[in-house]
Amino acid sequence: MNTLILSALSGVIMMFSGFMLNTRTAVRTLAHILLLVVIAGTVLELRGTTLFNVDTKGMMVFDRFALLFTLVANICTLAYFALSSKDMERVGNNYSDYFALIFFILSGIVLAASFKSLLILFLGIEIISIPLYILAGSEKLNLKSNEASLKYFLMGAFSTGLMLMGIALVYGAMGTFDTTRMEVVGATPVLLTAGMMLLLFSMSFKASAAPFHFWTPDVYDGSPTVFTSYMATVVKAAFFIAFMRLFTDAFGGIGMQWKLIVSIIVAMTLFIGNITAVFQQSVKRMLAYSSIAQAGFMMLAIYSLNADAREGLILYAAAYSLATIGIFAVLIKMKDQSFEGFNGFAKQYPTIAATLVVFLLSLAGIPLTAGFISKFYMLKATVDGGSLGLAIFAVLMAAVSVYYYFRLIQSMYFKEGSQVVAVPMTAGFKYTLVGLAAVTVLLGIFPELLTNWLYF
Amino acid sequence: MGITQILFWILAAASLLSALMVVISKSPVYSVIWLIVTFFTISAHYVLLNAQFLAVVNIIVYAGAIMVLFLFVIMLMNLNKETEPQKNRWLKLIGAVAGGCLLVVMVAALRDTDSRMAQLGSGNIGLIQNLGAVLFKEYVVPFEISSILFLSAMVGAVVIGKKEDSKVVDIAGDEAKRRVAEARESMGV
Amino acid sequence: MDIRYYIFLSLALFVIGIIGVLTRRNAIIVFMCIELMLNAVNLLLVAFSKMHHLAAGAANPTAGSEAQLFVFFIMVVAAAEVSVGLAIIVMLYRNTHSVDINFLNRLKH
Amino acid sequence: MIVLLLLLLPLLGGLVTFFLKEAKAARGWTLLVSLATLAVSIYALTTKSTNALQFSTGWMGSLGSSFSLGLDGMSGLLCLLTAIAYPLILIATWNSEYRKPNNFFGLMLLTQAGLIGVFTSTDALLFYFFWELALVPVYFLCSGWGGERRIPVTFKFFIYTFTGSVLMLIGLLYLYSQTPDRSFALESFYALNLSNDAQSWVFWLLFIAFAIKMPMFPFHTWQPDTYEQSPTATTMVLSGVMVKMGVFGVIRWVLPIVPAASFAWGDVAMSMAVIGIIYASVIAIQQNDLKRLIAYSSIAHVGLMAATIFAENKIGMQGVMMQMFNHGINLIGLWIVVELIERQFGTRKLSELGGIAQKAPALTILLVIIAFANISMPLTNAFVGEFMMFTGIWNSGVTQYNIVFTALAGLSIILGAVYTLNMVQKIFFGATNAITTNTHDIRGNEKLALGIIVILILAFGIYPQPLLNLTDGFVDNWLKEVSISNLGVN
Amino acid sequence: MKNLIALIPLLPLIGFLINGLGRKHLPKGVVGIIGSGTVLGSFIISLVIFLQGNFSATPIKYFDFINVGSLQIPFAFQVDQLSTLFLLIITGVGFLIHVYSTSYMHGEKREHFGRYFAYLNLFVFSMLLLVMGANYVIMFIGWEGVGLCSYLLIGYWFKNIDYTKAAKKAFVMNRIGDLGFLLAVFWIIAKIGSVQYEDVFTAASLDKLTPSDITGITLLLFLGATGKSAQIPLYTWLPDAMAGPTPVSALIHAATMVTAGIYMIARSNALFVNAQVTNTVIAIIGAATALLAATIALRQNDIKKVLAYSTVSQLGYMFLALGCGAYTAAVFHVMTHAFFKALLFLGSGSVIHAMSGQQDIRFMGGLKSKLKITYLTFFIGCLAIAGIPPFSGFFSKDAILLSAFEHDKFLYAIGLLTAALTAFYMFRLLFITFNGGFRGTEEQRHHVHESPAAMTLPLIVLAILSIVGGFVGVPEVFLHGGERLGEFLSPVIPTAHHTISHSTELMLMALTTVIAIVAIVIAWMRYRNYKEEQNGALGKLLQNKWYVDELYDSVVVKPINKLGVIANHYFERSGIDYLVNGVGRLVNYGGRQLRWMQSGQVGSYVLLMVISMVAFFFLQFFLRK
Repeated sequence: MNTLILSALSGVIMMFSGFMLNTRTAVRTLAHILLLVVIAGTVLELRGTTLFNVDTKGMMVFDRFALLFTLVANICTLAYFALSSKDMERVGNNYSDYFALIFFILSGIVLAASFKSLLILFLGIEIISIPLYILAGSEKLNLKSNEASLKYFLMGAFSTGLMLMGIALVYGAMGTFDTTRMEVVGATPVLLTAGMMLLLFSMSFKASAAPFHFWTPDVYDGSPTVFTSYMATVVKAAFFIAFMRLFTDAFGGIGMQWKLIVSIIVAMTLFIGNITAVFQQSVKRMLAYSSIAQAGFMMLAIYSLNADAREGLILYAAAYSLATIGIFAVLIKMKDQSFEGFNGFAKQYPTIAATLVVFLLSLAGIPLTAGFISKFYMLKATVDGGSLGLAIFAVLMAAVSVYYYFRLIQSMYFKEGSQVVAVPMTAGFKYTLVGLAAVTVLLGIFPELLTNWLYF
Repeated sequence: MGITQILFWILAAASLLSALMVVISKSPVYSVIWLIVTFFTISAHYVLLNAQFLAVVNIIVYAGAIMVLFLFVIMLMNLNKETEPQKNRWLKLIGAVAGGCLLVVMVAALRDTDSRMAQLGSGNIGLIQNLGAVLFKEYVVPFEISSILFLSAMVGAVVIGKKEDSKVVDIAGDEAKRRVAEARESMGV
Repeated sequence: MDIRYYIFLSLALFVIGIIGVLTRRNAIIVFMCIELMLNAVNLLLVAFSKMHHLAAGAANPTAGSEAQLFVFFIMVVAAAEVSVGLAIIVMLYRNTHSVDINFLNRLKH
Repeated sequence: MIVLLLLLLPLLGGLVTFFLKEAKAARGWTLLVSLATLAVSIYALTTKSTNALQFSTGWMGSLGSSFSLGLDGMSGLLCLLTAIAYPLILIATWNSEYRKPNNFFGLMLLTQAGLIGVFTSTDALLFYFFWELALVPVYFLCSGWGGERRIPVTFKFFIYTFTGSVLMLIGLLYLYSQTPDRSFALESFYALNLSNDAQSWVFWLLFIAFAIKMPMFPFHTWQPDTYEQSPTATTMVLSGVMVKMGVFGVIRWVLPIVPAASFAWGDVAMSMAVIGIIYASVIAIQQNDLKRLIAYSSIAHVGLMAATIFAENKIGMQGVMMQMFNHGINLIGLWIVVELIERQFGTRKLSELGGIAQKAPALTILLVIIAFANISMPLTNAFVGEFMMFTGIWNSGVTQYNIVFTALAGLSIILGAVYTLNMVQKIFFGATNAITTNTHDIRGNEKLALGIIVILILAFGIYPQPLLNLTDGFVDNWLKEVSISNLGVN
Repeated sequence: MKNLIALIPLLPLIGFLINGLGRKHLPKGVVGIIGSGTVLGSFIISLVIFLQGNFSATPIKYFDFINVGSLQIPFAFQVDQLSTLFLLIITGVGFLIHVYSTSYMHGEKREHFGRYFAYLNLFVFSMLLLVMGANYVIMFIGWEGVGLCSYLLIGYWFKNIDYTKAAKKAFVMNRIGDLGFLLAVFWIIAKIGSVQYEDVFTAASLDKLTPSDITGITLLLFLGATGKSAQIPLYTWLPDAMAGPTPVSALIHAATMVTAGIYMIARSNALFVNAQVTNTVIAIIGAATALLAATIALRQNDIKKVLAYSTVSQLGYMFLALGCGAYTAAVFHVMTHAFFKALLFLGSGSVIHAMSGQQDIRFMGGLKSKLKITYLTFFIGCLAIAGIPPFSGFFSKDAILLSAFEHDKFLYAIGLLTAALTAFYMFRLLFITFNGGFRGTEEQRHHVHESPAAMTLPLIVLAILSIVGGFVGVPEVFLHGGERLGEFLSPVIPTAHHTISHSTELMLMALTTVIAIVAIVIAWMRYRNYKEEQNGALGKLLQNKWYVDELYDSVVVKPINKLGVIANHYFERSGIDYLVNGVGRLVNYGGRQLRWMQSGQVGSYVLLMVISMVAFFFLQFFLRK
């Protein structure tokens, strides 16, 4: 609750800061301070101190899972701010509004992580989505951005329609929106099954799982890269957390009804994401497809729905977000955002290149990085669930993913580039990246630093 | 079959027909009008179900505010003529068939639902006073939360709608302008 | 009234909306079709609300009202969505003088 | 604790190396670290205290894993090989110039840490970690400092190996999910009693990973290219030590865990190995590139080891142990020569060389000895191993095709002679040509490295018993784990 | 005693090390003294053992070579009568050839001179290991060791690429045989669990082995012998091996190494006695080889090639004897052959030395007067090999023919024919070389001179041995209580009892002698004054060695190469690697093809979504039940 209210308030404050503050630096500083306050609030709540006493009438539950994910999302946002907030200046004039929207998204994330009622889920997802539509189109004079925005909006609204129909059908079957009160006795009502499936489709859409992923590459590609970075990481992770919470709470009991379909979705997502990413020439688009591929892995958590999956999903969210934010932050600075643009990068920026390698290794799932350990959790959960075949398919696809992640490493390290390939980067930027890389490795070696928070 | 049943069938037919017309109408303006008709029939369904509050809100908000906004935009863009280029006929057909299949499959699936009754005409939960009580007792949190939604929509409208300040010219903006010009050229607009 | 008729009616409206999305090229009309889908959901929710109200009987006089409130929230959200959506469409129109979604293919592959 | 020290020395040493910008300092430091590692490993083999050879501490406890290292006969032998290999490689390549030497040597040491970790870890997850840790630095080494086609070739190598290792990960995970105590510990895996079907699954999942690493026919095509394109120092590590990871993996992580499947699929695996032996030998005869020739020869040799493992008897296994060590030493020797030749003449094509013996007698003599060791001439180290392996296959009680396998594998004795002597002849004999006319003989450091190798070759060829004693206990225990009477009712 | 025995092989090894490491620094004289001296030392020790009669039937163990579980292979020596006999031959003849070499190789550069002696010493060491080993593994060590030395010495002049090719050929063909040997050893281990001679032979007599085991093992061992001892089908390397220096040919490719196969079979007589099939095979192959090589030798013009084929032929004789169960006769012939063939080779070396490297007898002639000692000794050698009594060859050959007669009349006939051919081609060689007019260049004519004492002395010693060597095995028919050799060897090789009456035996001897003399007379008539020969069809066939090399080339070598090319090019590159890369390409291709879905059109995206929804609903509600 702390986070929800604080971030909403921060959003409001940022809305008005545009009038009050003259310089962008001040705006940025304010945003950082507010985010730190939000994080402090989250930590406080995680330690058991609630600043606001609000009775949600059982519509929300702030358990450790929700709070921990909120914290992860906040910290990833902090990393994002630290690395990329300066680059938002280049998008358009409404600098402070962008921050406001991101704070609103954060409060949506809190809702998505802690809902207990389908209503809150709906509101949360909308609160996340609507600012995203705007952010996608924030580069108003860029047709790609316009297009991304409209595509995202139309398809997002369409999937909202699907979700609402699903909610309606579920309500028709169960007579309640409370996800924890959906025990089925006897045969599963068809209404519930149909509603569950529609919810599955719309959540798959939000999480960009195939065959509902089509918007992802276009929107990620068209949006201003700074916002793609956020969209593809924290937001996507939040959708997954919501996805997981929904299926654990509401449909955990009728697993037989959806396991098959989810496994098909997992397989398709992994396949399409990885295979299509191989052919991309632009790093940004490659990352878009890679985010689909990673979504396939995260879907494994939905498929398994056990303790490992919960821990793993949190870890995955952290690992994936940190690494992708890091890569995007560098990508924004690049003059040419294709693979060739990175040629010779390591020579000019050895430290940053090294951190990028850590991130890429993490995404590819090489041990000693957080990416590996989170994939490991997913696979463990899947194998424990008895789906050896799915796990094998997943790792084979992970092997394919090495192909495109390592292409970037090759470009940076083993190919010659002629001129300066990127705009200057500050020392602070560099050290932040190093810090992120360090966290990635640290989580890779001691994942319990994070996962233990779920239990104590 | 009572009067309510008869009314239901009539309204159902009307709403389906008007909904179809929304899709079929060539002119966007007609589509809007037909959509408003659809909303009215749905409001009538609400009345039939004794959900008076929603019936009113539906007319005020949807038919009144939202649809007028649509109409306004269409007029603004001067799209009232049948300017819409026709989509590939086959694609249209495939789209219609796919939608039809979805309907068939879902109806076939949901046919097995228990035959339960919905209360028509009576029951007072749909009255403003009862709904209001529930809203402000039980649903105050989501109510407040929806304010965030509106705030963000508001900010969004500002961000999107405000004209780009030409005084602040940065590299990215120039670049964007150049790209727009290119894009227009390439699209033949 | 048998609830199944409501279900079928809503589904029909819903699918008509979907078909509209599939077949139309004008972004505004596509958007309107989505609104139609939402209204189909609203109708269904209200019907379900009355069904559950009937089922709960006197034991719970407010049973079913949550669905009607949900419809209320859907309308709220729809309104917000419309404001943003129309803003986006207008922005696009300003840049390209078209609202044809088939022009939206600079981003592909 | 010794075993931890063994691992930490190269690991920390390697990390430090990255910060030594001075070429000489990096090189010297690396040599120092590797010599220290050698000293520790020798101490570890001579110490009597079994406590010092085990180390375990909590790590990822919630995943059922722990940081457990252990040194038994086999891992001791392989660690010794690794530890010997590094100083030799460094001495032999002392004069090679590398771009960014600190990175090069740092990665080399990290590879060593990975190798030692693989050999010593007794926890599956830890094993997997080190397995990859040994792979990733090699990727950078080969891509960064390799030959012309290094990028695609190394890439293929990496993806190939990575695919194998992720399959292995699934196998390990499955085993883990079957353990009653939810543990990745090796003992828990050994205690498993899986159904035959499950064993078959696990067998192939694990075996393919190791077969790729060895590499074994038909998973070998990455290897000649990679050897050809890698910088020679890395190739030495790759072929001398790293292929042993595959053999090691099969011995430690496949047969004792899934004995029934290993028994059932043993014939298939042995056939693959034997086909590979002949196939690789026949292809080796055709090679004109020195590196590729040695690469194929290595495939043949490793194939023999793989075949012998599935024979599951003591003499064969002891032969495998011997050969794992000796093959490493011999191959490093061969690669050193290749490096010398390439550096001096700028070519590795056999057709462009010739007549070197006239100008470089010392090099010739040392290479001829190593070459004959490579074709297992008696009184060189390889003979003992190969002899025992052949005996082991013939005496195998688990396959009914033992005689056929021995006879076919035995063809490598002939074919090996053909390609090795071809190589010797084309490099050293005949008249000099334009390229080789200004040959100079080897320098001190190279002579030292090759001399050490030759001494090792002869010493262990004449008196192999110390090595055999080292692994004797391990082999006995191992046989108990894999023996068919141990299978129980499935 | 134990240490003394160890010294026998160690001395040459020490010589090898000193000469090998110090080849650049030691003067040639010192190298020669060390090289010959160490072998002499070994010879003296062997002689001491022989004279003391201090034979050990039990192995003398030095250390564990391989000791794994139940299999124990000690590094042990066994110096019994058979070994001692071979020791004497090896070290004795070896010493003489070392001495000869000091002079013959004197023109070499210092380091190559040292290298040569190092190789020779290493060879002697390996050969000694071979005969002294107390088990098959030690024998195999020596077995491969002599192969290695043979390789090194054939390719001694490594600048000549053809020589190194010949060396390679020798080694590879030996290896084919070695594989047979090894397989036999594995078989023995599998059945008996030991490779110690005593265990194996005891087990053989105790019927631990089934007949098929014995047949298999002995056949494989024989395969090993065909490689080392140049029998059909693996004989072609030996003539090519003449690329090495002539003393090497004398030592390795005539006197010692090539007899290793005979030694091995004689040593394993306990196994072979019970293997009838194998014995038949051995006898037939031996006889065939003897005849084939003899026919080829008829038309060779290279002095060393003639001798090489003669060696192959004589080895065939020995195998004929082995096949007939006459182990003593075979060993006897090994000994006499070592004397006279070493003599002949060294004699030819002397001729070549005199002719400044000329080896073709067509360009010699009339050397009789200029090379008196050489001529005389060479003549004695020819008489010995032709089997003219009382030269040594007569007795040993006769023993073989006798047992062949006993065994099978047809084989005897072949043996007899071969004996005639042998006498013919040897004297053809002698007459062409030493009689008639000089056909060399003027320069050579001036240069021709008798060799120095270091070369002629060994010739003389060997000539004497060739004359008297036969008396150790004078048959009983001449000397009551004869067959001393058989008696001497009887602890190792059970004495065979002849069933043939003395009168028949004498008849056969007479027949052999007469035939040989007739052949010599024909040779005298034809080649007394040599002129260029016209080759008929048969002559061409013989000159080209029955085209066996070409046959092997097209039947074995080329197909293997072709197989390699196919495997390398088609299977490896276009097959496996193509498949592997194909997976990558498939992924790439898939990536390109899958892009059609990403058309950029919202309509088609939604359409695909709707279609998948329909599919999922259908699957959920109607397919899975």
